[in-house]
Amino acid sequence: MVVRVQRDDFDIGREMDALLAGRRDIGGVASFTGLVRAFSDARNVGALTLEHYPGMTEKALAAIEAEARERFDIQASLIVHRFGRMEPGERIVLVIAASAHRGEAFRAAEFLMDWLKTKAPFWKSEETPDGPQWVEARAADDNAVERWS
Amino acid sequence: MVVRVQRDDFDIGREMDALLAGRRDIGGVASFTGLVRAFSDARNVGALTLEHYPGMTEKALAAIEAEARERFDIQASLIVHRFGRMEPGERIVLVIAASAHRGEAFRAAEFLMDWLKTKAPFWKSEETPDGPQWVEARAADDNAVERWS
Amino acid sequence: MKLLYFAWIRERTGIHEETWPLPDGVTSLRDLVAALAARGPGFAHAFADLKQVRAAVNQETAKLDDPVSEGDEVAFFPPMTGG
Amino acid sequence: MKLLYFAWIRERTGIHEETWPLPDGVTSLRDLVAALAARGPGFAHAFADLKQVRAAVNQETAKLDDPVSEGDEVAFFPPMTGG
Repeated sequence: MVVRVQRDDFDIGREMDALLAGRRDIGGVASFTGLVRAFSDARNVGALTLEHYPGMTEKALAAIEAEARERFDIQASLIVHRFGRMEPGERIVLVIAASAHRGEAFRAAEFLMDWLKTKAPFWKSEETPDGPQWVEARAADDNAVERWS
Repeated sequence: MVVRVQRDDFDIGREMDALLAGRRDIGGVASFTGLVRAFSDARNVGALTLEHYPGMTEKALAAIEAEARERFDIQASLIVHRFGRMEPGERIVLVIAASAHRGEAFRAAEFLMDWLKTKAPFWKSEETPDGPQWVEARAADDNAVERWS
Repeated sequence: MKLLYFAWIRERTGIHEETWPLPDGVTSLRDLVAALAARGPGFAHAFADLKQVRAAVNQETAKLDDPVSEGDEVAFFPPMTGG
Repeated sequence: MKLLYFAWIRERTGIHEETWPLPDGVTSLRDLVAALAARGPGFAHAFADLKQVRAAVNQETAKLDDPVSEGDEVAFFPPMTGG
């Protein structure tokens, strides 16, 4: 179980090899890599800056990973999330879920991503032709309103 | 769009970089890597040998990929499938699906795997304590394919 | 107490991190938000629409009626947009 | 015609690949299977349970009632187990 918050880029092959080193019980590994897109909600994006809450971020990622391990039959998992400024095409986030069975690996990886979107203290600011714009949480993804009110 | 059948191992990071080189429109990349497990249906597996049908295999993989691109909003995809003898922990197969949106990427990667299991001419033989055993097609895999039809 | 502000809440308050004495009578996050909003126009703007504000107490997500006390680390931020 | 056998069908026939003249009267895969099964015990064993046998004609998956003709490449194999 690995969670990491870092400014630097990551290498998915190296992360996967390190996570699975010596394992012989893994049948399938699902991964998801999130990238900076040059277009977002129909506006041009020159770059993205990710701000986060050091200390809380690591705890939140560990809690999300623990939840995934509770819900899915996975033998290994990883979350690496970058912060700082990134240009279109750059990698932002990597999740990996490994299981004896492929369905569980896929389900767990998608769960990790869904929860990351609304439960990890990151905020994205996009550089647009009209200046920097904070990315708004999507109503569909955000049930935090209930918690808060 | 890449399909490849090869004896040699692959590097997922390098495959992903090559597939996405210069792209700025990709928001998410889902991947699945299948590995040799040391246990299969409760029997020990020393190694796996994958036999295939050269010529037909490449066509079948290309058809599976074309089907995925028809069904899902993906901008890039890859299938690399190995043949020959592999030991537990070794990589067998890699699929990658890249999309502007993460749900499509996950769905397409899972579809590629489901179809590979039953529509690509590969046959697995396991080395077990009782000698070599051909792996039987699973009813679960047939069901997985039916989901998509 | 230690107060932290992130994203556009940080921009509106003009502060990322500060130490602030817990005001008299403040026992909940709701009280604290009211006290902060009274500090000036930037703070009032930051807390103008509470539907857009989230908080954490000691690095755990918290609700408006959750208690706060001296010594807590309280953070305010917009809905998260990671991943 | 060119005939190919894979996995345990290859093991039972003892042949991976061969050239074989299309027998008189053989027009479908079903006819071809019957003609092959009559070639000897290994072939009979290979084609004993047709539920376990799949085929391709010219590298495309085919059904038992599909036609075959001289010049075709026909392959027999068990259900696929890739991935």
